[in-house]
Amino acid sequence: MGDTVLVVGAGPAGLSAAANVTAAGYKVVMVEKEEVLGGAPILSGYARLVPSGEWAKDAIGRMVSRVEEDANCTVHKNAKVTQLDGEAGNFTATLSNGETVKAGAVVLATGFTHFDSINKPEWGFGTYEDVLTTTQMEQMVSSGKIICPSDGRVPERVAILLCVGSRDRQIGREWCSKICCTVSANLAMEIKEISPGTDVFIYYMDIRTYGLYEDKFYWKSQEEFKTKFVKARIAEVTASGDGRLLVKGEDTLVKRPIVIPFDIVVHAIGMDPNEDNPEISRIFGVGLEKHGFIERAEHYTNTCGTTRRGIYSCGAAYAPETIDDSISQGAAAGARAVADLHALVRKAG
Amino acid sequence: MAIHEKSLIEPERLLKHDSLVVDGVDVSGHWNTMIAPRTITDYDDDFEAKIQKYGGGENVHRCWQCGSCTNSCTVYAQNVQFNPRYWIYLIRLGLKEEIVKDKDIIWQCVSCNKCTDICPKDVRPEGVMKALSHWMEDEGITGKSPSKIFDEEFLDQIYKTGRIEDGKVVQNFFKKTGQSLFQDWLRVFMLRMMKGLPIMHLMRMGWNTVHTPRTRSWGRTGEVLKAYVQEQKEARHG
Amino acid sequence: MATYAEMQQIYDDIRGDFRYDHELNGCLNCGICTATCPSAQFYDYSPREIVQLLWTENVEQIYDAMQEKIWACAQCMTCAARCPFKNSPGGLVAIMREVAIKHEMQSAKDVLRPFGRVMLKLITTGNQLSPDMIQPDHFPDWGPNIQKVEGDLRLLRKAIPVKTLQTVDTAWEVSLKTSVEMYTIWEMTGVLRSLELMDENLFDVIEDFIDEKREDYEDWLEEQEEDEEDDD
Amino acid sequence: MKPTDQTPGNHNTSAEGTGTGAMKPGFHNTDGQGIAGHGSFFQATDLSPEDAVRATDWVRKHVDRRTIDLGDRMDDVREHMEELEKDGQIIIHRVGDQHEPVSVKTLFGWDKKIPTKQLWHHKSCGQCGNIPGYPTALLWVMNKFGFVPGKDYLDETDQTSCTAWNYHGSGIGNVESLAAVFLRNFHQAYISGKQHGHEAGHFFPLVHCGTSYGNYKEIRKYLIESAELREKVTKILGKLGRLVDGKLVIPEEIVHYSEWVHVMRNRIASELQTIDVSNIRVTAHVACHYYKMVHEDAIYDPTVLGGNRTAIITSMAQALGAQVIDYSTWYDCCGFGFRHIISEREFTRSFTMDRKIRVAREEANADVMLTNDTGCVTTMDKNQWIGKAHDQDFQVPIMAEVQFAALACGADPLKIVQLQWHASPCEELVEKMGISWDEAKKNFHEYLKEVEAGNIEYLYNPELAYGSKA
Repeated sequence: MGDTVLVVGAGPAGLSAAANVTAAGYKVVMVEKEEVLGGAPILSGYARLVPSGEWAKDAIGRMVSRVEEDANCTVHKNAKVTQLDGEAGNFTATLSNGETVKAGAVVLATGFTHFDSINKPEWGFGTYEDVLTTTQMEQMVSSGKIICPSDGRVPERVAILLCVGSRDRQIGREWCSKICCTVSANLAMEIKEISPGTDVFIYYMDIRTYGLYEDKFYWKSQEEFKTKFVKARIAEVTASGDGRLLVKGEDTLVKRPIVIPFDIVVHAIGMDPNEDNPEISRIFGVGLEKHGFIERAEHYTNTCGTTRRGIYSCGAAYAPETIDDSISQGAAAGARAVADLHALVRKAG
Repeated sequence: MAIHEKSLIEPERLLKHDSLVVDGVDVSGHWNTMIAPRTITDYDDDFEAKIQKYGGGENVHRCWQCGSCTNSCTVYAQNVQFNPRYWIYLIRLGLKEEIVKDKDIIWQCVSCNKCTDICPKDVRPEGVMKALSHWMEDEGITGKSPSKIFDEEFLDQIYKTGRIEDGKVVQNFFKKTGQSLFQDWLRVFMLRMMKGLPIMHLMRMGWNTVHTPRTRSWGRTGEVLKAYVQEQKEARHG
Repeated sequence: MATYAEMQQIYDDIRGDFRYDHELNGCLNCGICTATCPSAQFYDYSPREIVQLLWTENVEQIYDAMQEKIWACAQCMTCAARCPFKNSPGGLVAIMREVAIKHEMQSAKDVLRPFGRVMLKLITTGNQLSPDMIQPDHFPDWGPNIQKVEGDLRLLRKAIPVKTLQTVDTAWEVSLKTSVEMYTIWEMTGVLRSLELMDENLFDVIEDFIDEKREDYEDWLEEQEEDEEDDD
Repeated sequence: MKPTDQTPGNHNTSAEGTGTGAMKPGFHNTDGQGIAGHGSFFQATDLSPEDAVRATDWVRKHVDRRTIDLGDRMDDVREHMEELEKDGQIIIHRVGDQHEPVSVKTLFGWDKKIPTKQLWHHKSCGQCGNIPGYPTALLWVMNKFGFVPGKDYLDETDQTSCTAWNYHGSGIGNVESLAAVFLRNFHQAYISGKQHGHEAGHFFPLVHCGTSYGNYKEIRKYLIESAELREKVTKILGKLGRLVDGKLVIPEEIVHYSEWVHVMRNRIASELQTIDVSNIRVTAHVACHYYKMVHEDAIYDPTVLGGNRTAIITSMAQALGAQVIDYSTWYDCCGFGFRHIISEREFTRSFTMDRKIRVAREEANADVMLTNDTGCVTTMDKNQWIGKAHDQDFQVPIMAEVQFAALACGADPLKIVQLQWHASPCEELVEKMGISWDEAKKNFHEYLKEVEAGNIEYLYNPELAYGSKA
């Protein structure tokens, strides 16, 4: 139908797209594969968001209720698109729950998958209980207590390792995940806030807290929360005889190997292409770029475009992206879709 | 069998018994030589705070290792071993052993303050160099530097009399640092000074050097001042 | 001290190896290689620095590193397994060592000297080690308990229940034909030529040995033919 | 965490929950916010071991954890070999049904075929010269399975060392020489069956040495990548008469003896084991050149160490029922260093004492360190005595996992396992396993008299060693 946009994925980008489409007076059918809306910030239990500092539950929760309360938005949870027929202006989507949706345009807000640290086994995840990922550490922050999962003791020292699943050709991740530096600096502050006796060390190659994240996160974390930034990319994490973890690296400023004891090691995991992207590519007939993210159309005049007419994308489906920018891009994709519908109306008129 | 790459090992890391028999086997010299690893195995978490308690070291935690201080440094231009950025990093992680290796050059800072002027994060590296020097003196890692001796002589006189006598300061400083008073440059300096000064002034200087007058109604002020300074120092360093 | 042109030539030879682009993709100076490097634990040696020198084409310091540092590498290849850029610092060192030999650098000669016995054994027999090389008086640092049963080496080797191992001057028995085939490989791949550059005396000894073995083999072949004729 | 009491990662090895999208009971948080443990409530207080597993377990919803798309940069050399063969450039020596292969997974989840029968023993110069118990233990285990020498395996004199020790040590040698030696040896393996009345390709090479294994894999990659190298080496092999139909023969898989031990581990434990080793604390040291060179080809098994570390050695020790203990320098090299063990011995002994032997003793209190390469055994075995000179007397027995396996299966510690060549205190381990060292030694002295008299017992008919005369 010419007055409906199909939005796939109900994370920050998809929720933003949907709200903007209905605000322009059109209808949205939203399809979400999980049973709750909100995407990664909700599903993975993020703590406070960068840069607003609001709890994910509250911030993304507002976006969810805005869409859920919207009469012009129909939501299918626990559902996937299994087939897409037709062309721009006249798509028909078949859903896994048996429903059929007619839409004039499609927005793919299908997001990303967290890097699975198990692919970097020498960093100890899956081998040692006190090796965690940033998402798990966020969950711990949400729970209000910082303790070692192995035995419940309060950690004296926490190491955050940057570039886990990013900038690593060994495991086919050649991109920068963009958000981990800032998220880690933020996490270090949250840890210190809850557990003042815990010292946090961040191991880095270079710090990419771009734009306004610089002083608000990097400087603040260092100057007010005493986070130590150590110039070393860690090679291996093992456990010592007394049950503490040992991180092995080279301090490239001192130019010596280091083997330093820690109580908790946190992997600042990067953003992988959505693990369903091969399937998404097949069903929607859109191309993927070489890393496996959704391929962008020519950007300057076809913003938010994909390789197929009438299908738009936004947010982390394209590449690692921040929540704020995903929301902006979602709005842009919604606008692009609405423009298509509008053109149809004019054509019909 | 000599170690081919011996120059790559600091001599103090070579463990060797020149003459040794173990289980009846002669393993003297290189047959028993072992090398101690150069790996860093821990940080001293409290060290940064310790340096921060010395005047000038307060902002050391702000450093992000951009290198502006080293690049702008007057001493670095003469000696590339003089690297404030590096020492600041070592302070932050508490790598004392590495710092101590440079004990003989750290005090060479000339306090030109170009580093402090250029630092984008207001670390005040010049102050950090001072703080570091003082810590090393306190720990006995380095002997008292000439400037420290000078300071002490200066302060001592203040405590005693509430004022300083330049002649006496110079005299005692030379004595304490084991230098002869009869140095050519000093003689020339004195002669020229005497030529230019009114006779009464000179006489008073001479008189004062011998009699060291006190500031009027100085009383116990010196003792109180000394106790206060000591108190402050203890409060800072515990 | 080499001239700049010579140092440039050394760099060009390293750069020209067909493995070079395979082993060096770039470098972010992260230090993972050095972190895992056994030599870096004991020597002022850092694979990261070697890679940086090559990556920045610092021909003078590359030459410098070839005087000593490259020989510190233990060739365990942990660096290659770990590097996030998929470089192989250890592989680059291997190329640099080959080039050091090609340019007859003193460091290569110094390193080779204690390896002479291994080289002799390897090139003449196709084995690199033999039981008679491991005698207690050569290795006091391995202790008095270097083996737990005293006795004549020949006899103890005979007591190994595998025929090919009952040898003393090679690790296992290598057939004459096999050894002679090896000599052809050494010649055709320039290995003997490298050895000549490094240690002329050792080369002479080896060449005599090779000639002798080849004659033995010719004789043996003739015998075989005669035997066959006799059979006919 | 009590790492000294448990195998690293063994909390991952429970049977359920490893399959496709599997979720264990309790995976979902009851408040409906959690997906596969992704809940916003971190279950962190007083975690029981089971809960601790769950806390890190959400990642296991991924189906095939390491089947990651590595793009063009990590492609499977075997696919390119197929292309070259189709193109008529090479002949692949295949692992066929007759080799009764077992399929295993490698680092990225690829399949590798490990032949279990009809094996051509490609010996190691270091092992044979220095640790002969290595090959004898392996042949003995094969005999125990009823392998027929000359049909199920072959040990012959027509082979040389891979020469890579020398190359890595001195720099003398080059890719061409290494490639020519590799192809010459493996051509011999390919045709070796003929002399004993079998087809070409009957015997598949089984590489005993870790460095040979790593080197051959690396050289194979270069050969497949570089037409120029193939051309040069073809000339050499042509001159040696070592081509088949004018083509190079390259094996489909390069197989290390410890991979054979890995795939046979359960059969060894169930069919051959006679000694209970559950009281033995084992530490594993895997040879660098086994799993760090061409690392995509090393075996990883989800049931061993959670698939997080290479499976070999540990898998064998676990199958036998020994306790495998983790230690912090597991990933470290032994300190062999190729040239170092000969001419830079100060480094070798310092490294092996500081980073291996001391750690195995102090952290793991190990009864034995098992490894899978010549260099590692030699380094750690021979270089620990001198530790006494600097108050480092740690006494950790060192041997290959196949030697340990043979002991557990009742092999004579001296006649078969040849522990008399080891310098480390293997006597203590043998006694702890319930075998009398003194009696074994007495018997061995008796046997030496027999040997002197010419009555030698062989593991196979010695005539088989001489396939081609000379």
